[in-house]
Order: sequence, then C-alpha cells, then structure tokens
Amino acid sequence: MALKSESEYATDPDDDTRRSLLRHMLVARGIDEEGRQLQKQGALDLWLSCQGQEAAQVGSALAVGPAPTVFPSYREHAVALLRGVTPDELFAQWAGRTFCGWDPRRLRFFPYTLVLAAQTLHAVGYSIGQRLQGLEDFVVMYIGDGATSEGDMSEAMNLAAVESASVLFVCQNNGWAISKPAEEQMHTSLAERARGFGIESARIPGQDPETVFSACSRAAAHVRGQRAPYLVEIQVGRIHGHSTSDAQEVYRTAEDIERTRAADPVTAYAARLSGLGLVDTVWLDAVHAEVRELRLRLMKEYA
Amino acid sequence: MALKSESEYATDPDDDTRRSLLRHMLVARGIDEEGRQLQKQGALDLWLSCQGQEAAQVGSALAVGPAPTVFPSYREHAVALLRGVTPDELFAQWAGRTFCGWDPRRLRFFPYTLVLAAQTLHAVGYSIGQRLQGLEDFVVMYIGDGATSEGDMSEAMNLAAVESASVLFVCQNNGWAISKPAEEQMHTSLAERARGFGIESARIPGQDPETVFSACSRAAAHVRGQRAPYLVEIQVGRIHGHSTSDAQEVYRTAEDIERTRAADPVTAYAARLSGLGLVDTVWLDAVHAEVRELRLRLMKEYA
Amino acid sequence: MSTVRSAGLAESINAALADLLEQEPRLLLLGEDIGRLGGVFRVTRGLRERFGGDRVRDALLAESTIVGQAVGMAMSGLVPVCEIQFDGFTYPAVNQLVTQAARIGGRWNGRISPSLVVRIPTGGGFRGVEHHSESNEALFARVPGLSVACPSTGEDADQILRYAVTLGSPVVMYEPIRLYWRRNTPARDPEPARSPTAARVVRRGTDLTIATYGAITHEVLEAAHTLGPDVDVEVVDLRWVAPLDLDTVLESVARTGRLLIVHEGSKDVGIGAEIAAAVAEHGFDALRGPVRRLAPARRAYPPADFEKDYLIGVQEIKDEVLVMTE
Amino acid sequence: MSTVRSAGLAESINAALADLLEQEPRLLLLGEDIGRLGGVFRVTRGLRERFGGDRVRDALLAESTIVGQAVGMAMSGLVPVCEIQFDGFTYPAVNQLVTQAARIGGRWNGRISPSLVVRIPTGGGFRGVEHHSESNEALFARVPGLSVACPSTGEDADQILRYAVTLGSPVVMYEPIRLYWRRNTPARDPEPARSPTAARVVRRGTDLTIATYGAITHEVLEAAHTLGPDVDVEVVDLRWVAPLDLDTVLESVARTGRLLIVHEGSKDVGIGAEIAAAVAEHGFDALRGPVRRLAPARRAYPPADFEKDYLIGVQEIKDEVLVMTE
Ligand SMILES: Cc1ncc(C[n+]2csc(CCOP(=O)(O)OP(=O)(O)O)c2C)c(N)n1
Ligand SMILES: Cc1ncc(C[n+]2csc(CCOP(=O)(O)OP(=O)(O)O)c2C)c(N)n1
Ligand SMILES: [Mg+2]
Ligand SMILES: [Mg+2]
Repeated sequence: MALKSESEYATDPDDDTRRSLLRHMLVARGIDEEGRQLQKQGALDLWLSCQGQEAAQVGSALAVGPAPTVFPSYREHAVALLRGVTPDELFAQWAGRTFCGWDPRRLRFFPYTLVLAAQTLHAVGYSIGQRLQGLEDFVVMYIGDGATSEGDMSEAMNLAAVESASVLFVCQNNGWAISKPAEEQMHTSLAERARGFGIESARIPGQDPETVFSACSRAAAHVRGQRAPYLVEIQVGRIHGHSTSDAQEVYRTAEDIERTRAADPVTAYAARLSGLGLVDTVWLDAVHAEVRELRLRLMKEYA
Repeated sequence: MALKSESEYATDPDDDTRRSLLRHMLVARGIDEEGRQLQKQGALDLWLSCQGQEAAQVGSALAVGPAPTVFPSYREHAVALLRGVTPDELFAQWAGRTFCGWDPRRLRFFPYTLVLAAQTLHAVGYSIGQRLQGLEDFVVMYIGDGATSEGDMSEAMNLAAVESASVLFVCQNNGWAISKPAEEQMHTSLAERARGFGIESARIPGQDPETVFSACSRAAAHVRGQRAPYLVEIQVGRIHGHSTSDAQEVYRTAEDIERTRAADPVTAYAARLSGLGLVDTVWLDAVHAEVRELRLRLMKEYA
Repeated sequence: MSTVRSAGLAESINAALADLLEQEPRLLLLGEDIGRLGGVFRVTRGLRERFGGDRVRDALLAESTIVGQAVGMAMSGLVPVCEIQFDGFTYPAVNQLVTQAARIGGRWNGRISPSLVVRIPTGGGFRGVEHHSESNEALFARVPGLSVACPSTGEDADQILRYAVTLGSPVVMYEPIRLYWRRNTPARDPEPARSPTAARVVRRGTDLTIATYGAITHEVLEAAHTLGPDVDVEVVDLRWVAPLDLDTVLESVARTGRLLIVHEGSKDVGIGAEIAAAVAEHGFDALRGPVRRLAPARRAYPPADFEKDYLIGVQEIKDEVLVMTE
Repeated sequence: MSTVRSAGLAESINAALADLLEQEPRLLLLGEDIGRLGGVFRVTRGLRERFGGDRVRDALLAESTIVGQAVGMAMSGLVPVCEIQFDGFTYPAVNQLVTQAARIGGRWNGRISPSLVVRIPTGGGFRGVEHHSESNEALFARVPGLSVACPSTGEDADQILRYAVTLGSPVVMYEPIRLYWRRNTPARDPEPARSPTAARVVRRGTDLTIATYGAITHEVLEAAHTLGPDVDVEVVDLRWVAPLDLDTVLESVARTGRLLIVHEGSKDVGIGAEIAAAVAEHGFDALRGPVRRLAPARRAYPPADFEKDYLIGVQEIKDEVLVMTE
C-alpha cells in the first residue's frame, strides 16, 4: 500500500460535508430519542443514549471515511447509522433478539462489546492481522472515559505503540462512567496517557462536529501517513443518564445536567448551519420527515 | 504524620553510607553466587540471579530506609538481605521448602510474587489501607521491565495517581524479559509512561549505587513530602540468564553479554571506594570473610 | 401455594452492610458506583452518605484494581467488601482472585489470614443484555482457598456476610439479581441452619431430595409445594457451593433414596456434577435410582427473547421429579 | 512392564507446528519468548528462524494482550496459535478467553468462525516453583464455546493440533510439562481414536475402567500393567475434557461395571465430577459399585518438597483399584 502525505487528506469540511454532518447528527438524535421512547414503553429492554455525543461520533466517522474497520464500544449509535446499520438492525440487540443485529463484516462496523475495553485489543490485533495479509489495516476503535481504567486499554495502547499499528483510538470522554466522574477516574487525560505509551494524541472539544472532523482528519492522516497509532480524546456531554436504568439525578447536580443540555451539539449545529444559510427550513423539514419515517418504522417493528 | 520538606532528606551518601552500600552489594553478590552454585549442584530447584542489579537494589533500599514496606517482584535478593532476610530464609523458597522463607510482616519485606505485576496493586492497596488507618503508608514496589506490560501495572499506576498513594515504584529495567528486549516491550520508557498517568518519575543509570541512592532519596522525599507516588526507572545490566534454566546465549550476542559483565557494578564500586581510600584490604577481607561464612552456612543447610 | 412476604435481598444486604460498617471500623466497601449512586442495584444505597467516601469507596472502573487493591488493604488489616457490578464482569479480576487473594494466606505460611469478601450480582430472568445474566459460581468453587456462597434469602445473605467478614480467607458471595427486589417467596421450613456454612433443609419430604441453591431455590420450592402430597419432595438449600455441605445432602438422600440437583449455572463440570459424583460414591447404597441433574446445557446465556428456553422453570422441575419417581 | 520409546511431546508438537506453518499461510504463532528463545520449553525451537518473526511472534509480556490480539487476528482471517508460558499464568487471559474468544462466533450470529488455539504447558512433577505446576483445564472445560484438549502423547497432540486449527472455534490445549522430554512410556494399545475428538481405549480390560487424561495416563497405564493379570483394568485416555467423549466411557463401563476416574487437577468440581455424574446418571444400571475419583484434594499445589504428597502415584492408583475390585 502506497503511503500518502498528510496534505492529501482534507481537514476542513466543505459545505456538502457540513450538511452531511448535520444530517447524520439529526438522524442519530431522532433514532436515539426513539430508543428512549420504546424503552419507556417496554419495547426495548435497555437503551444507552448517545445524546450529546453526536458531534464527536459523526465528526470522527465522516473524517475517517468508509475504509477503516470500526471497533465500537456500545454507545456509538451515530457511527453505526452512518456506517449503514439500519435503525431496526440497531435496535434488535436492545430488544433482546440477538447479540448483534447487523452484518459486521459487510459494514466494517463490528459488534458492540459490552465487556468494557475488551475491543481495544481486538482492534489492534485486527489491524496487525490485516497488515500481515497486505490488506487495509486502518482501524478505528471507540472507548469511553471510564473503560480506559481497565488494564486491556493500557495493554492495547502499548501493543499499538510497539507494533506501530494503524489504529485510531477515539476516546469519547463524556465526563462519567455511570456515576464516577472522569476526573476521579484519571489524574491526567487520555491524551497524556497515550503519549506516555508513545502514541501521539490530541484532546479536543466535542461540541462542534467540524472541530472533530478536522482533528480526526488530521489524526487519520497521521495513521495512514506514519502507519502508526493515534489517540483523539473528545470532550463531550452526556445529556441523559448512563442508560435508561440510570437515574443520573442521584449523583449529578441539576445545574450540571442543565448545562449539558444547554450545550446540545445537535441544536447548536443546526442553528449554526441555518444561520450561515447552509441549510434552510425545506432542507431541515426533509430531514425531519426522513427521521419521522424511520421512527414510524421502528415503532411498527418494535412497539 | 507531619510532612517534611524535601531538604530534610539527605540525597548524597556520606562515607559510612558509601561503605554500607558496598558491603551490602558484596554480600548480595556472594549469596547470589552461592545460589547459582547450589542450583548447579541440584540443591536448589531454580535461582534467579540479581547479578548486575546490586547497585540499583542496594542504592534504592538504603535510600528509602527501614520504614516503608517493600513489595518485591522475585529478583530483589539484595533488598531482601538488606532488609534482614537471612540467606537461608532466602533460599528456602528456591529449595522447594516453602513459598516464603521469612516473616514478611516483621521485616516489612513482603513475599516474592511470581505472577508478574500482581504485587503492583497490592502495594497501592496496602498504602491506601495504611493511610486510612493512620499508619505508615510509604510503600516501595519493585517490578521488572517486562512485567510492566501486564495490565495490572498500568492499573496500579492509575490507582496510585488518582489516590495520590505514597508508593515509590522502582522499575529495574535490565533490558530483558527472559528473551524479549525491553525496546521491543515498550515504545517509550517506564518513566514516560508513569508521567502519562500523572506520576512524576526519573530515569537513571543503575551502575553506580550513589546515583541510585541520590535519586531514590529525592524520590522518597517526594513521596513523603507530597504524599504522592513516584516512579524511578533504573537501567541495569543482567549479567546472567533470566534464571538458571535460561541459556541467554541463545538470544543474546556474546559481545552484549561481555559488555554487561565488564560493567559489573560490584567490582566497579569496590574499585572506586578502594581508589578513594574509603575501604582498604582489611575492610574488604573482613567482608569477604563474612560472605564466606554465610556461604558455608548455606552449603551446610542446603547442599 | 403458600408464600411469605419478606424483605428483598437488596434490603437485607444493605442493612447487614450498614450494621457491619457500624460495628467493625476496619471494614470498608469498594466497588464501581457503589457510593454516590448506591450501586446499580442500590444495594449500598445511603451507605456513603452515612459512613463517608473513605469507607464506601467508588472504585475505579477496573475489576482487577478492585480485587488487587483489596488484597493489599486486607494485608494492611482492613476487611474489604468488594462489589463486582455484574457476574459477567468478574473475569478481569480472576487473576487477582485465584492466584492472589486465594493464596496469600498460604504464601505467608499462615502468618496472615485476610478476610476479604467479593459480592457478585448473578443470574438471569430479568431480560438482561449480553453478559448481564450469567452464573459463574462453579468457576470459583473449584479454586482452593476461596469459599463461595449462594444465598437465596435475605436472612441467609445476612448470616453469610457476617460470617464471611470474619473468616480469615476470601469469600465470594453470589447475589441473585432477580431476588433483589422480590418480596413474595414460597414458604420454607423455619428450621435454621446448623452452622453459618451448613446447608438448610427448607422442606421436609420423603420421596426424593432436590439439592439446589440461589434464586432457583424458589422455583424448586414452588414445584415441591405443588407436587405434594402426591410426591413428597425434600428440598436442600445448599447456601454454599464451596465448601459444600455434603453431609446434609447425604443424610437427606439416605432418607429419600433419590437425588435431583437443580441449578441455574450450566450443567457441565458444574456444582451438580460435584454433588452427583460425591453422592454416587458415598451414598451409592442408599440410591434407588440414578442421580440426575437439571441445569442449562453448555451454551452461552442467550439474548433475552430466548432466556425462557435457557432457564429452568417450575414445570421442568416438576416433570423431572415425576420422571424420577414414577 | 513393557515400555515404548517415542519422540517426546515437545518434539512432536514442534514438528506439527512446523508442518502447519508450512501448509497454512494464514497460521501464525504468538507467545512469550517463543521466537528467539524457542519457548522456555523449546517447543517452538527453530521455527522463528525458519518462518520469520512475523509468523513466529515474540509477544509482549501480557497474557490478555496475547489472547485479545489473537481474537482480532482471527477476525481478520488468520489462525493464531498462542502459547501461555505456564498454566499458572493463564488467569490474566481468562477474560479475553471466556467473554471474547469463546463468544465471538455467537455474537456474530455465526457470520464468523474463528479458529484460535491456546497452547498451555501444564501439570507438576518436576519440582517447579510456585504457580509452575498447576492444572486448570477444568476451569475452561465448563465454558461454553471453548474446547479443551489434554493429549498424553505426541501422536495425539499432533492430531489434536491439526484438528484444532480448522475447528472454527477456540481450542485450549494442555501440554503436560513432564512429558515434553520423556521418551519412554508404558505401552498402549495401538488402536487409533475413532475421530479427532474421540477418547481412546488405550488398554483393554474386563474388571474395571479407568478414565483419565494427560500426563497421569502413563501412571495409570503402568498401574494397570502391573495389576494384570490378577485385575484386568481397561484404560480410557479421554484426550479431550470438553467436549467429553462420554460414549466411549459408558461403553467401557457397560463392559466392566466399575469406573475409577484419575486426574492430576484437584478433585472438587473437576473433570472427574462431570464423568462420575454422567455415568451415575446414564450408566447407573451397569454399575456394580460406586464410581470413584482419585485426584488431589482441594488445596494449592504445594512447594516442591511436598509435591509427592500431592500428586497421584502408581501405587495409589493400584491401591484404589484393589479396593474397588476386592
Ligand atoms: C468489564 C466491565 N466492567 C463493568 C461494566 C459495567 N459498566 C457498563 S458501562 C459502565 C461505565 C462505562 O463508562 P465509560 O467507559 O465512560 O462509557 P460511557 O458509558 O460513559 O459511554 C460500566 C461500569 C462492564 N460493562 N464491563
Ligand atoms: C503473569 C506471568 N506471565 C508470565 C510469567 C513468566 N515469566 C517469569 S519472569 C518473566 C520475565 C520477566 O521479565 P522482567 O519483568 O523484565 O523481570 P526480570 O526477570 O528481567 O527481572 C516471565 C515471562 C510470569 N511469571 N507471570
Ligand atoms: Mg463515560
Ligand atoms: Mg527485565
């Protein structure tokens, strides 16, 4: 595989990409809302909302493009949808029908892993395996802030560093591991920790999908160009509880929750693109209609 | 416990301490040699030589003093002897009589741990436990370069950092984990890795016990003064194979082995103190006689 | 069928932990989300507020860290009571449990006898997602140095906990999730256990003995109650699976001549195998027919829609008893 | 007693691995010190030189990394054959083995069937230091999705390995350390196994069946040979402990009416328990006396000076047979 120079990768999204970012964010938000609804109605057993993390997920997934194989954790619904997992394939697992509703190989979007951090080593091993076979070895791996405390995450970073594996580690730091705040889970940041293992890294805010897109484009260029790992730590907000079983009001202040809600990346980006005239009500209505249609189908399938 | 300022801790060894450093190194060397001999004769089942690591072990153990509890790995014979483990207590385990020949509590030198890196978490947990009870919480933990790849080591560093535990991590990097060279085990250094977790650290050469003593005195002062962890990575040479079962000639060049032998810290330090007139032949003969006596007793007990 | 109303398991354990924290200053709790949140099942609810964050510790998200640091704490003289969030997440802690916690006493030549408890919510039947409904008590039951308790009532959990924190060696206690909040359970004989580690005969009967433990004890009792008076089933609630109170089982089999073992964990190389083997050896002459086991086949706990096919229900227990006594 | 001379286990496995590396380009080896050093037991000696460092990989010193990355490699289409350095150091890899390797196929709804082998040197009898002489095959035998092999000869190890790398689900193979270099072993019936996963009747007999596996098969054969012709013992070498070939055991018991199970791993909730339980259920009518197990008690493998008290020797096997047949 020929190596490309970093400049061959776009880092700032063009207008089509910006609309695409917003569209995926809106769709993810709608599907996520439906997940919460259906769980409330008893149609799903559990739902882990990704609300507040859409910019991070959509921005990173669009930036890396369709080639890499994605090893998600369990909250990457926006990435899943962007990769072509259909909403009902996405829900099947949470409705108790299967452990994985989609075809992981075809979508290059691998099954959710519920044993925290176990996927980190799979991702690195997969990348090494692909490289050994002369196949596409770019892999994107998602992990939450809490899960990084598991030994497997450190082992995976060390393995990736030593093997110079083409793995982009994306840590969505939403500030919480259920009830434990990230600042009590680590003394530094994941970005610093990665550098300690010899992995270059960046720590970025995750409210604006364009920031995420740019940073992840650069990160992807690094992975492809250097054939070496990279870690992006994205600061995001968790709007809802850890899962539908979790009452975050017990351990989180009302102000903190309110602040997070107020910083909603989806409404902010929609407003921004509207303000810039990049999308109008017709465009937005069309997306909303699409989302409504998708939600209707989900209700039919699951409710 | 009152906090002391860093300056209250001596960092450069005085002449008595220098003689003490040498004496402990010579004793350790003699006992280690006897371990190798007795293993060859079949009296011990296995011996893991610490030859080449005496300066690191004696320097660190003298620097921290008798107060902290030591969690060793399995090669810290010089530390063991310095802490008052008698040679025959030390050998009992390798002769297959027991899993631990000494009284760990009395000596504040805990049993060897053969499952690599398991002791790292015990050490941090012990320190936290002691602190919670208002007892001495200074703990020194030893680990090799290879064992640092185990997830437990990273978990322990994170725990120590988050809890600000009074743990001095001493990593003796002897360049090898059996046959795997340290530069293939990690992309950076343990010192850098520690900083990634938020633990201050130093990387020092381990040939001269005085350098080690000074660095570990400073490290100990940090632990006591800041009540926070610290990691010292000491570069040492491994003169013999990983164990008496290991033929290092298979994977290590003759020149490399020769270089390591030539850099023997024990003979170098003996020569240096002799040259400085800090010890004379009478002093050296007395130590050698002491060692001979100890070895004779070991032979009687085990051969 | 007669049922009794009692406190749920969660409530009893919460009260026992509060009491132990009150009485034993060296005791502390350690686990993911057990503090501020009070645990994902709220078993430790209110304890952090009452005893402080030093004694009710929200652990790092790392099971090896939890058990590994608990070993160190136990060495320092404390009595850590750890919580693993779900049975399926115990595996990262296996090394620290099996090669360290279980062996520290022996490695120190008995100079130390650390008390250390690991509480593990277990079992299925509540439509849990993957890994949230497992039963791995048999894994630890064979490990020398570990004791494994599987209470089926709050009263037993209370007694077991109080005993475990004084034992001087590690205890793993499995707490059936589906009993945490259940208040109505089939009636059982009031006779107390002979000792903290003994099994309990929770129903006297003459025709067949069922040995069981954990949540499914209630299904067994329900089956037994509805089978009577035609078939009179004796039910032994083992309460501990390591060490096993085989004497109570053998005495029961000596009376009934028939033994069925029922458990929720999968069958192969399980607790039932040990009991069947022991009885087939030491109770051979008392047996009027083959010892049988009723437990799920060797396959992963399935997605929620299929858990009914996996779990052993009252009807299957009744059917099995009828086959064995016909 | 007649013995035969054959290649040691290490030599046979080395040859099998070389052959597999030769034939199957997707296969690679992964383990601590297996490359340059050729493994601490030299089982992989010369393979790195011959096949290169990409295919004979000196792994990082981390067992979870070894198995975890192997899972990823298997997903990419490779066939990783991992080595864990000693049985006692398997535990850090338990999570990746039990919750990941064993379950990937099911989690992918059968869309993937990764072949992945983990080779583990096992067992005692060579004065090993702490943790170097253990037998934990029973731990994995109960885990759905894992197959567990315990060969007692080089020929069997060869056959098992060749089968395992094509199975499409993970196999753990236990290699008795004390057989690695042993060349003289008691003679056994030449009849081959009916299938790669079948048990072998390695000695025909009429009075009593001994089911066994791994290194101790040789002590069992030695005992059997010296007991004959007074007592004619049939010996079944199970070769796999998961899944178990119970048919061969049941057929044998149908002929002899008596069953003794012998293994080196500790007794409680062990492989012997499963066999005894299964035979007590399905072979009850054929049994002329209680099924018995001969295995170490539930305690840690002791320091070398005491291993003789721990291990089951030829004399104890003979004594047990005589008690059972008197
Ligand atoms: C090994 C393991 N331990 C515990 C859990 C239970 N658990 C599930 S999610 C979670 C918190 C994870 O936090 P984080 O990694 O920050 O991800 P987030 O949920 O915030 O996206 C916990 C403790 C688990 N799934 N796996
Ligand atoms: C968990 C575990 N895995 C593997 C081993 C086998 N083993 C013993 S020592 C060793 C090398 C350790 O290297 P290092 O940590 O550098 O220490 P050194 O021996 O060089 O002092 C290995 C692989 C073990 N003891 N424990
Ligand atoms: Mg989080
Ligand atoms: Mg080393």
